Amino acid sequence: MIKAAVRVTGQQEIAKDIFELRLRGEVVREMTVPGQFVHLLARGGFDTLLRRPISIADVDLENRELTMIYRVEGNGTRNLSEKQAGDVIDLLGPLGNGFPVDRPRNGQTVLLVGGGIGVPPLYYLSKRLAAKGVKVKHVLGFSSEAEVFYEKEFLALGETHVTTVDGSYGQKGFVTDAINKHQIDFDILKACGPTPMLRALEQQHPHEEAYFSLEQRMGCAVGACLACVVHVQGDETGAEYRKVCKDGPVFPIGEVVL
Amino acid sequence: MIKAAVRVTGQQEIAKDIFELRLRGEVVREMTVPGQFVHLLARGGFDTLLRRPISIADVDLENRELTMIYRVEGNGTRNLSEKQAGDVIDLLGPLGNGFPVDRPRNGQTVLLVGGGIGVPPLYYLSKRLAAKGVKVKHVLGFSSEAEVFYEKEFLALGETHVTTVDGSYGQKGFVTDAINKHQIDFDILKACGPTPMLRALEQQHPHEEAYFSLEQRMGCAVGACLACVVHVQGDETGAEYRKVCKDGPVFPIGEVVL
Amino acid sequence: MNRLQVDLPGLSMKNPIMPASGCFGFGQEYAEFYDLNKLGAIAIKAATFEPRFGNPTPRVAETASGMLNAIGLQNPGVDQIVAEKLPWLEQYDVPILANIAGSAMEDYVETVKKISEAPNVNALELNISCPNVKEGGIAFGTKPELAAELTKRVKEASELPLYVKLSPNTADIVGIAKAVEEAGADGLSMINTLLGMRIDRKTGQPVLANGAGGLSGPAVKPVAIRMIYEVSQAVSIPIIGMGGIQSAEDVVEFFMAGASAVAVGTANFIDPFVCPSIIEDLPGVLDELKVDTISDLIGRSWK
Amino acid sequence: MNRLQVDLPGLSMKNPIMPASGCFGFGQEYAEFYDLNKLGAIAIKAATFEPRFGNPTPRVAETASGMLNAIGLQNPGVDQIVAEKLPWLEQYDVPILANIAGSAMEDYVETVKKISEAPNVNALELNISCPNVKEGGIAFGTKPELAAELTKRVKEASELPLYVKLSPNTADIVGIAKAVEEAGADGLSMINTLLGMRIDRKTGQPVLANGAGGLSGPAVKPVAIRMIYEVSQAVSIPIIGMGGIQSAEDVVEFFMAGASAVAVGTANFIDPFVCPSIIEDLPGVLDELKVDTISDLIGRSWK
Ligand SMILES: Cc1cc2nc3c(=O)[nH]c(=O)nc-3n(C[C@H](O)[C@H](O)[C@H](O)COP(=O)(O)OP(=O)(O)OC[C@H]3O[C@@H](n4cnc5c(N)ncnc54)[C@H](O)[C@@H]3O)c2cc1C
Ligand SMILES: Cc1cc2nc3c(=O)[nH]c(=O)nc-3n(C[C@H](O)[C@H](O)[C@H](O)COP(=O)(O)OP(=O)(O)OC[C@H]3O[C@@H](n4cnc5c(N)ncnc54)[C@H](O)[C@@H]3O)c2cc1C
Ligand SMILES: Cc1cc2nc3c(=O)[nH]c(=O)nc-3n(C[C@H](O)[C@H](O)[C@H](O)COP(=O)(O)O)c2cc1C
Ligand SMILES: Cc1cc2nc3c(=O)[nH]c(=O)nc-3n(C[C@H](O)[C@H](O)[C@H](O)COP(=O)(O)O)c2cc1C
Ligand code: FES
Ligand code: FES
Repeated sequence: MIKAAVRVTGQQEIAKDIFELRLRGEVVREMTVPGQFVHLLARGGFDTLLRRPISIADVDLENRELTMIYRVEGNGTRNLSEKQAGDVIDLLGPLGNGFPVDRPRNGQTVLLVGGGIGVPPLYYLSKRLAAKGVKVKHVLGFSSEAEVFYEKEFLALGETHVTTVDGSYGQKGFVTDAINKHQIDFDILKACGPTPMLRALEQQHPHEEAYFSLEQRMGCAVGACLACVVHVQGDETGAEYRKVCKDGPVFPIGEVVL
Repeated sequence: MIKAAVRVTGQQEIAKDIFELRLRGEVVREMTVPGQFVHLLARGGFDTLLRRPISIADVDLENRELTMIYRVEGNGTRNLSEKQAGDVIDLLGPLGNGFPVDRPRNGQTVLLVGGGIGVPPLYYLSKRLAAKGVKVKHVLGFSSEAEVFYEKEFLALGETHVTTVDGSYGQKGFVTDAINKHQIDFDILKACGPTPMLRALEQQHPHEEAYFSLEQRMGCAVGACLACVVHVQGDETGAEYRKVCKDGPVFPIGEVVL
Repeated sequence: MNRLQVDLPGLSMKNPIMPASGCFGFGQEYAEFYDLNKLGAIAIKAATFEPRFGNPTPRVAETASGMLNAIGLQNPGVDQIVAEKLPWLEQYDVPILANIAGSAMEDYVETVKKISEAPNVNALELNISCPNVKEGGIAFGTKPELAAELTKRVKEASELPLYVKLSPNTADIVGIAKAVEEAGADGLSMINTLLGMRIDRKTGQPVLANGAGGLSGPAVKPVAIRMIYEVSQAVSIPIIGMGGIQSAEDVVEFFMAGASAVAVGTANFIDPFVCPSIIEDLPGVLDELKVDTISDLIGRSWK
Repeated sequence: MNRLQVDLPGLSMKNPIMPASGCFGFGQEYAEFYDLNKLGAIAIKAATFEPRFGNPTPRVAETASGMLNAIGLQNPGVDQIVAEKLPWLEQYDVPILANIAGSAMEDYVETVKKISEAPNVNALELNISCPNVKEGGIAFGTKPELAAELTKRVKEASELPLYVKLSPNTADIVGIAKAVEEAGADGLSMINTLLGMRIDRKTGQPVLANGAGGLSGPAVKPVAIRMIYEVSQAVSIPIIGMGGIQSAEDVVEFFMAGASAVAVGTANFIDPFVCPSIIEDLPGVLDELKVDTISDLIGRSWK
């Protein structure tokens, strides 16, 4: 957990309002666990006070280069989208507990399911798993054709299905529809995306080994402010909790209430 | 009175914390009256909400280029000092009533007295007067040697005396000391600087034709908010006022309470 | 159908945007920038019975996303406002909301009587919340009984619809709002400025000559939204919302919180064209939300 | 001589900087960034008698130069705090200010009794101003009589010096301050958060699940400064100042307004190193002002 200044090495819009931002700095050497995130100061022309959490989408350890993929939502991401090569960004990270990469044994198949801006962290994860010889499959959900990104990159790593809510590209519907339709086999499920998507996956695959990456509005992102808590499954007191920023963002299925 | 975007053409630090900033835009064509000012959005890395008033220090009508000279004080001027050629600044102006340039008749001598960041508007004024064939003399007061600027430029237009409060450059003391010491003769006095300086001048030259440019914290700078008012001399009700932004910043001696 | 039309007591507005009292003088200065007929209404600078010079300068200071002011109700007095300022405004076809201030009840009542004679004043805005006058003023805004009595007396003195402008410097904004509604107010304006102060490190003294001043601008927007959200659910008179509005998006948030029209103050100093810009942007923002008329949004956050 | 030393009841601080309650947990997280021994003191997260989960999420939202939070006093309850959190802090040589919250007087008193048993709690901070709990809480902070009675009962229950943390959501902060001083408070903490709200245009609903939340950060600094300026002139107990502090310059302004120590809240989320950075910068700022010790600045704006 480090606070560091990193330098923008490149940025491009890869889909409608979706930007790929590359950053370089020594701190990138620490970013070895897929599913972790950084908390960054997205200052610029539009007012922001707090940091913004963004997942690590890819890491080039040798060149100390980090890739993030984000959607322009409000002031912070608008500021980010205006950064150019050479600009410096203040970043805290890597933060949180990512996906276990040592879990899959040889021969096991891992299904990676991503929705919208939940897709990015799965790319680094998939690359790492593929590099270990694990068989990876992907189901990626977007709202429409204009927002689809990284299909080719995922295809290069394994079987990839794209769904869009409006049917303008790939299969129409949700990621769960695609899993059902193609009867996709897997040993371990790893997913990141909007909570309704994760809930649907949990319901559909209650008995599989699965890991879900959650999103919550954050304050500190280091575990101090309790902005980002979730309830614990089976906790009768109602007072138990996990912090998405520190205990997560990735949790094994059944640990927390989605 | 126009709101316009102007482009930075150059910037340099010409004395300690004193910057000369050049800006280009069509709006500069309107800036024909020395002593007027612009109200600009000095946005950047340091938070600002309101605009900042800065005097017009020089104008190149042909090239539509405006020069401002300012001292770095707080967030707004710090932001300004980070602007580079090509950057765009949002500006309102020209604003206010400047120095009368048609006043001096041929053969008359005008003494221009400036203190600190009150010096800049006198440069454009002096240039305009000199161009008309008016004899100009200058007394410029600074706090110390490091802050002295534009001595050469003023010298090129007429007799110039520099004073510093600590005596590190030119004559030690205040501008009024220099006027006394050198027994400087003039027909019309025009001054800009801190209020105590203007008060001293008023006291020393109560019967001369004189014009003083005032400074006040401003909100709107267009006459609507009444942030910048001054009392009127001889007003017994105490309710009369002038707005520095709209009625001034230049007032004839005796009109307002300094 | 005009999607932006809103109708409030005395104020038939072609759009919900008015400049806020004290931030627009009596209109003359901004008329040099654009045609005032574009505005939904105009809230004029506070009128007091006697002319007032107000507080010593400095009167304004900047804060994080906000500004402090301690103008101190400077104005030429109601007589001159009726004789000179209001007649000038007659050339425009825009409803006028006349802001009234005072220190004693008598002041308010006499000022209201005089200003109600002007043919182009459409409604009154009772400033019971100005933090910048030592005598009274804000006291009316923090004591429900006082606020109610003043409202009653002003209602007796004029037939014009009356908006009471509430102070945010109180623990119980709903209590005050209900008290003035009961006393006959036709509408509410909220919020006036929060009391604040800046200190100049170099001098060790407050930046404002008056010491404290009123905080306005984007910094106070969450306080305004919260109060409008609470008050709009507790009263049945309309609310003119204000506090930090800078954009059409902000206007929509104020409507969703419970406002039926809005006023724009500090933002005029930053962009003199802010009011017409917001008016121009509003239809596009309504489109994005798939909403026909802006009044459909009133109170959406709690309805 | 240590230029930064300040001595307040129960809190002998090597510098005037403490993290504010609720913005630093119980210290563990920030201990990964720096040695907590650098701090002047630590205000720990509010303790209640029973464990509390707090409010549903989202619990935070950003505003112009500020943030809203509605954590809802989530904490593991006083027993676990005494059993686990406080012992962990014993490794540091830093005074601990234990923040106490509750809904009924009984709660407060029982919690205070328990927490006072911990060997490393040096003083209590009575949170009578949390805007984020439905039952009571803030009511204590807006009614002088209630605040005074609670103060009295807590003083009876513990020998530790007591700081009462005041709510800014009141018309008469001086009245509350004097009431609790008279009731035996040894110091004041101010300000807690202002009540605010943000609305999400897309959903039309408040961003926070709780609806309203507490506003903190630079946006509220002028309100804090004004209140400290007024209260410090009216009471003779010391004030721990807070509200939007981000830099050593801000700290100086709080001292000039009348604070004798300060707490830093929201700024920790922006820069986890903000407290040690401020501590490091302070001597330089004192040099610029030609001031020997920081306590020379207390109340300079009105002295
Ligand atoms: C662990 C984690 C990883 C994330 N990874 C990515 C990613 O790789 N790519 C990507 O595009 N987005 C990601 N997000 C979401 C991203 O943080 C938000 O889209 C972003 O903060 C919005 O900021 P803004 O200033 O553009 O929007 P605004 O609406 O202006 O933000 C206002 C405030 O709300 C918070 N906020 C708004 N939306 C969200 C949200 N969905 N989640 C959390 N906080 C929010 C902001 O952080 C800020 O504090 C991630 C979120 C989390 C919690
Ligand atoms: C008509 C006029 C002409 C001016 N011309 C020049 C010039 O040519 N060169 C120059 O260096 N300065 C000039 N000034 C002063 C200049 O406006 C201030 O130095 C500047 O606004 C400080 O802004 P800041 O953000 O750096 O300081 P901050 O202290 O951060 O400013 C905070 C607020 O206070 C106001 N403020 C602070 N100091 C002053 C001041 N001395 N006068 C007015 N407002 C102030 C700012 O405008 C802002 O609203 C002029 C002022 C006026 C009124
Ligand atoms: C310079 C200034 C002067 C003001 N004068 C008045 C006034 O005379 N009467 C009044 O009711 N409100 C006055 N106000 C308050 C505004 O009308 C408005 O309620 C407040 O500023 C919040 O809106 P804003 O954030 O858009 O500025 C004044 C505000 C400012 C900034
Ligand atoms: C996320 C968060 C949680 C807080 N929790 C508490 C708390 O438990 N007890 C308390 O007295 N104050 C609490 N506060 C208020 C702070 O201690 C402080 O009074 C306030 O935030 C103003 O300071 P700041 O602007 O530096 O944040 C909390 C503030 C924040 C932002
Ligand atoms: S964001 Fe602060 S605890 Fe998770
Ligand atoms: S600055 Fe607004 S009237 Fe002069």
